[in-house]
Amino acid sequence: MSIAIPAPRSELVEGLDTPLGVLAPDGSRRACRTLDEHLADLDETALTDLFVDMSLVRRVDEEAFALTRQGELVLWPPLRGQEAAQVGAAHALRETDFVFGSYREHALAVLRGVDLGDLLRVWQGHALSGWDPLAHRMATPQIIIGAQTLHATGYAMAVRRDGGDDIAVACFGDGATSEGDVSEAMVFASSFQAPVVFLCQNNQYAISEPVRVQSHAALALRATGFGIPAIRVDGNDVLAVLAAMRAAADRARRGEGPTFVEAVTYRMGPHTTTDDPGRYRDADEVDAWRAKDPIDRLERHLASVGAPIEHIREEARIRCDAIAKEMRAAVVKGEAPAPESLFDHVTVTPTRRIRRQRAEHLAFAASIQEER
Amino acid sequence: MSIAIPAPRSELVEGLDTPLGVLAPDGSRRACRTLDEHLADLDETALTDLFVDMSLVRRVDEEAFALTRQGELVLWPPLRGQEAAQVGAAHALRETDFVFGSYREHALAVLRGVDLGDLLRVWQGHALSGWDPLAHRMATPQIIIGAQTLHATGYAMAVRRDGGDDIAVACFGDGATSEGDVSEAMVFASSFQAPVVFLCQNNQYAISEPVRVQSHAALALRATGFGIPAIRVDGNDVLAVLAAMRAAADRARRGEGPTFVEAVTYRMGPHTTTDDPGRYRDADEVDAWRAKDPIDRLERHLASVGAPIEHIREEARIRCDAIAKEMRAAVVKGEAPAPESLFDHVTVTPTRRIRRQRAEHLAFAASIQEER
Amino acid sequence: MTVETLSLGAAVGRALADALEGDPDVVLMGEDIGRLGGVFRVTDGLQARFGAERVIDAPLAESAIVGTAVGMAYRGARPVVEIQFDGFVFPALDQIVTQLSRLHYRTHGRLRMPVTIRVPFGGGIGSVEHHAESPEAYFAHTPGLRVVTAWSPQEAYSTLRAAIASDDPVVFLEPKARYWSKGEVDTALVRDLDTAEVLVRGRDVTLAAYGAVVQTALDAALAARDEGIEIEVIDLRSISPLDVDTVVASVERTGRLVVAHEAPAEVSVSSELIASVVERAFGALEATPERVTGYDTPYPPSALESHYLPSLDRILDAVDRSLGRRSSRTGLVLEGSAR
Amino acid sequence: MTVETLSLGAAVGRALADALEGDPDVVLMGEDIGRLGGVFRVTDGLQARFGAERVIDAPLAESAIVGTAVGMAYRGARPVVEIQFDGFVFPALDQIVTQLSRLHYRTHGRLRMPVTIRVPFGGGIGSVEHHAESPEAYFAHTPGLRVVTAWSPQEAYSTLRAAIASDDPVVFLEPKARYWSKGEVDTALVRDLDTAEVLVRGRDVTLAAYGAVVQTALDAALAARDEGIEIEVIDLRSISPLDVDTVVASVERTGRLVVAHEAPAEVSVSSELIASVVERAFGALEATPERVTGYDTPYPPSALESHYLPSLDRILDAVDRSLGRRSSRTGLVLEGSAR
Ligand SMILES: Cc1ncc(C[n+]2csc(CCOP(=O)(O)OP(=O)(O)O)c2C)c(N)n1
Ligand SMILES: Cc1ncc(C[n+]2csc(CCOP(=O)(O)OP(=O)(O)O)c2C)c(N)n1
Ligand SMILES: [Mg+2]
Ligand SMILES: [Mg+2]
Repeated sequence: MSIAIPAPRSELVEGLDTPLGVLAPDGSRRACRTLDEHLADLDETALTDLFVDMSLVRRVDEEAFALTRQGELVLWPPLRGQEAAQVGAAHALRETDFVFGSYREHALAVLRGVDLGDLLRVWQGHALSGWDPLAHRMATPQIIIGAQTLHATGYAMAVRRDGGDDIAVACFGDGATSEGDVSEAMVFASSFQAPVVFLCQNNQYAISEPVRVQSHAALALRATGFGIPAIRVDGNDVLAVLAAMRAAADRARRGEGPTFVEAVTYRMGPHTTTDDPGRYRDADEVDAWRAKDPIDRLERHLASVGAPIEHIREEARIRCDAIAKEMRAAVVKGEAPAPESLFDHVTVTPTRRIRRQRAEHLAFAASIQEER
Repeated sequence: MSIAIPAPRSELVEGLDTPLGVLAPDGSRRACRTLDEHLADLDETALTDLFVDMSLVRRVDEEAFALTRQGELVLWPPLRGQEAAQVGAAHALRETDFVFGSYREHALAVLRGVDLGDLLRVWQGHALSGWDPLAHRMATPQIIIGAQTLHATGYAMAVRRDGGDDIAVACFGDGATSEGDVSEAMVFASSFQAPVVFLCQNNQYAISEPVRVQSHAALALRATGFGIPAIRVDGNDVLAVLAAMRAAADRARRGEGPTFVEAVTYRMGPHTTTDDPGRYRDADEVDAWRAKDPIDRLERHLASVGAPIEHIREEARIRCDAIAKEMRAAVVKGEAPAPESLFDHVTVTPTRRIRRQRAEHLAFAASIQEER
Repeated sequence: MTVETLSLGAAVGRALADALEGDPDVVLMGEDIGRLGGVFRVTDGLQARFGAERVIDAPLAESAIVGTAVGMAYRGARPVVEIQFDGFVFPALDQIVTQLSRLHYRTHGRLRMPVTIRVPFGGGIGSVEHHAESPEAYFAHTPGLRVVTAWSPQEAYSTLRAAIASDDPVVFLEPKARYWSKGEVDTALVRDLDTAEVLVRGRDVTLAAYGAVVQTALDAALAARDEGIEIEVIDLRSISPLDVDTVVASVERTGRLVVAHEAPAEVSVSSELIASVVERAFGALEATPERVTGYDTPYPPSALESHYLPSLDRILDAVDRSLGRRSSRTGLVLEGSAR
Repeated sequence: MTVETLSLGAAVGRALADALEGDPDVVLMGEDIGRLGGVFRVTDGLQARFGAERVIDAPLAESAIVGTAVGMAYRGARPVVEIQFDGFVFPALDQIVTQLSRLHYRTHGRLRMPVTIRVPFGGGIGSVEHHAESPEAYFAHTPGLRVVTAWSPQEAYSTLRAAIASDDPVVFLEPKARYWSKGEVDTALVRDLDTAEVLVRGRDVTLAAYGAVVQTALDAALAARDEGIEIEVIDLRSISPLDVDTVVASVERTGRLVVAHEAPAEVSVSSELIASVVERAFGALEATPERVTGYDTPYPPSALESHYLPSLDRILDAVDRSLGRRSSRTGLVLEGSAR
């Protein structure tokens, strides 16, 4: 004898059963009532831009990976496979919007104009952050999982108080959804109807843990329990991500509050350059996702609509080579910070205690130098 | 131009629009497909027991309130209005189930056989907890909002490992649903399909904050986003709570995992004896809820089915008077703890540091005593 | 200049009102601070006066209260958040330690975090578990945070104004046992966030305290005077950074140091103060420095709090030990230094 | 008796395996500890051997990891949970401070919380932010917790076994910089949780350290010997409670104390040790006690960590100061005590 407590229904979230998308892996374009209206303005130039940007950030990622192998960087969390999710998001935002990401949002950083030296400084071990978050309206890498979702929500609360129509975007992974902070961010965002978009890149893994460890239900469903509408899209379809993020940003700008966007994608590489994914996942799985590559599919689509694909590819290649060169140069140019900088910016005005430690350490370091 | 991101649908949770119930405020019994099958065994004796138990715990609450006004207790968080929610829950459980409550679960404590002196010791300021949690299978009062939901979940995870069919119950309020811990508890409960029931007594307020500060959506909906089925019942209808808790407990025992039960009720009194609810809510609202009193309605129902209501009332009165007397006696008997007990049980084997502090303090206290 | 007689709680409220009035970027957020005016009525009337957009009743989630304040600061706000009681600050510790305290350092000075966290702290009010604690050591150990206290209405007003005006994150600990005690408040009096103050001059022993214990220290000085002992009382005010200079200067005069606070002794502010004074003025110390603190146990049931807290008698006993007089703790009459 | 040569990381893994083998109530839980074997491979193979019910890959939520371990302990389990890195322990602080550490006290001894929290800690491995911290002061200030460390494979094995066997909650800090260093491990060697150990005898200066710094301290003793200075090296092992007796006994012989650790100095374990030694052996100290610690800044970018960490040179410099020899920090030749 039991009561039938109903299970969550799929009507709640668009794309719950099958993530919404408009580009098939073979590049063919299909219609999607929900997404299409946000893609009406996309001409060949716009599509080309998306292709070039995805190619560029892939090259940035590859080059950084290589630089790590060469010992130039201490660590790198690769984004390979997630180019569409991040490039689609970047293209949906205004310059004045503020992005709060994790440590894997390199594409967003590059597209928001972050200098490559500044991007890499952290991963060289030379700095705790590389760029000016206020100048680029993008927070620097966040390593504490989920912490940035509260910052994005607070920022959006402050936007509301200002009466602005900027929005905040919180980027986080599938694993992050388990952290209390992410749930609390949804509570506050919902309660204050804050103009924030929660962009969850579900790349199927939190280091070694498959997403089912975090949740049996689809992650997009999580948001609806907080009263936040959600949409689930194919994260390897740059147009789907772009459309969903535009829709979510529009809602936020109109004062309709937060939206949760789940971009279903896959982390093709290791978690970071020190990880060994062979220990926890099969080559088959990786191969299956390789067939859904976000860049290949846009390339096929461009070809299918008659765009000058050879030319576009060539243009992308030239820019990729240039950016790779720029990265290597930046890394070589990147200097280790001066020892005294260790004591800078602990507080806005240094305390006597820090001033004393600084003086003592510098005297000590100088004497050691002398001895040698 | 916008996409229609669908709002949460009411089909997701039974009782989302109107909480499920079987007893109207006027005591009339109505049918409810979902709940009725869990109430089939309820005869007049069982109904009488529920009535007497609710009357008893109300009297315990009243008496404790009075004892606080008389300066015998330092504080009391009254449960008035929530008798059905707690008594209904208590009657749905086995003795071997483990209850993890907040600070307001006095009814559950009394019905699980906690001695009245042990119940009151904490509120006299004599102890940090009054009873043996293992003996009564009920954790002692938890003041950190939401913390106990993780303990309940962990307990249930351990039950699964044992292969037992016990369950754990986590009791918490509407306000608690905002704490990260409660969300994390749902993540773990869902992920490990732990036999835990989340009983949320939505008494409309977290101190002064109405429930809409915590959530625009119904609280029961929260659980579904974690993949946990939820049911929303009239928390002033003891039969509805009993049925929902039985259903949830059955699911858990059968290995079907966690369930969330929202009991929609009202805190008739102040948050605690130091609170002044007049500052944040209207008398009208309180009056409206008084008309939905959980005890009155069961009394009317008993009368309507021809139970010897005068006799039952008299029996309840006698037991209530007895329990009130017992409480007063217990409070008078309750002794302040000995100073040396301050140093007991910091660790299982006292450290040298604590032994030294204890010896020094006792020497000091003795010398002060002497001087006076 | 306005001078008024206010309770300490009212002085806090007044500081908040004046800050809200003086700077549109100041925003208050906390549980029950709106209509209820806070559980201590400190924010009474502020929501009615400044609106629910600037005096925000937050959902019940401390990590989010601090975390969203961080986000607001990214956009130029100057949030002042309330944690309802000392014991409820721990869910916010991650946001305080890993985010708020180090975003200025992490961003190499590009971001500032002018966030004030108000925490009523300390015991002695006969309350239940988690309502009487002194968590300052957790904050003082955290680089990048300023941690300040106040013992009088004047200090509460002036120090809170300084905290809110500071571009660094500040944890402002309010001694709840003294919320109802009154004193004159001059709203023109300006305080900084890193100096201690000698409240009473004395040549025999230096007694350093902060928060509610300062009053007990003053009482001790008065009581000792009857016995011909001069205690120099220092209100540390700033817990981090500690104003070691002021304490060292005093110890160089008195040769003796007693430190008192309510928090447990182990790895505490008194540990640090003693270590720092020893490092800087080892030669000046004529006797073993003494601590009078909460014991290294959790905060006990309120029936025992008078035993737990640094009482007048325990402080006087420590002063006696420091002076080599009869100690009730050891029963011995000690000569010279207490070695 | 089995004696084997193991790396420190492998010794930890071996202790976990033996504990799982020996007691069915032992359960492991943590992020990525299953198939991956943990980010340091410390739990490699344990899930395959003991099953996913006893070696549990937890969702990514530290508060829940500790909080559900508390719940498991209510039902008689003996959970050993892993926090992946030092910097990620703060989301769990509330459950550690307000629940785990005080449930025994809160229930007046009726509940026991035999939970071990393993935390790889410390720097020097060239990693990014939050991966090189030393959060022990937060735990040591918390009554009811035991906090222990290890510096060698033997200590790691024996101390972890003792931690898991303890009926008190224990924070076990693993010096990640030494995970790969090897040594002999005698699995029969039993350790308690509250004694320090004198590793090297010496009559000139007492040098107390713990975790990875112990190796640096041993190196310092070796280097100093060439100059005719005898350093007595103490591995504190237990951070809370500190074994002050052992340190005091040593200082009574040497008259001098240097304390070294990686954590910032402010309100730290070295503050406490110095304060405690001063309280107990003021008369025995012939020179100002010295600290060699991380500076009071957040952990810097790894390019600067060699400046931040207590290096061999900094320790030797402190030893010199303590002995009144030339100090590179002050440039002075100090005579006698360093007053
Ligand atoms: C609070 C916290 N806990 C643990 C970690 C260690 N950690 C770093 S990344 C990671 C997995 C994150 O997974 P996900 O959120 O899916 O993001 P992804 O790496 O896949 O982009 C973990 C557990 C951390 N950085 N912070
Ligand atoms: C972590 C934490 N934050 C704040 C408080 C202060 N506080 C005590 S009860 C309460 C409201 C709780 O509301 P709810 O969960 O609805 O339970 P109710 O009191 O209505 O039963 C608050 C904010 C606390 N005890 N713990
Ligand atoms: Mg992921
Ligand atoms: Mg409530």
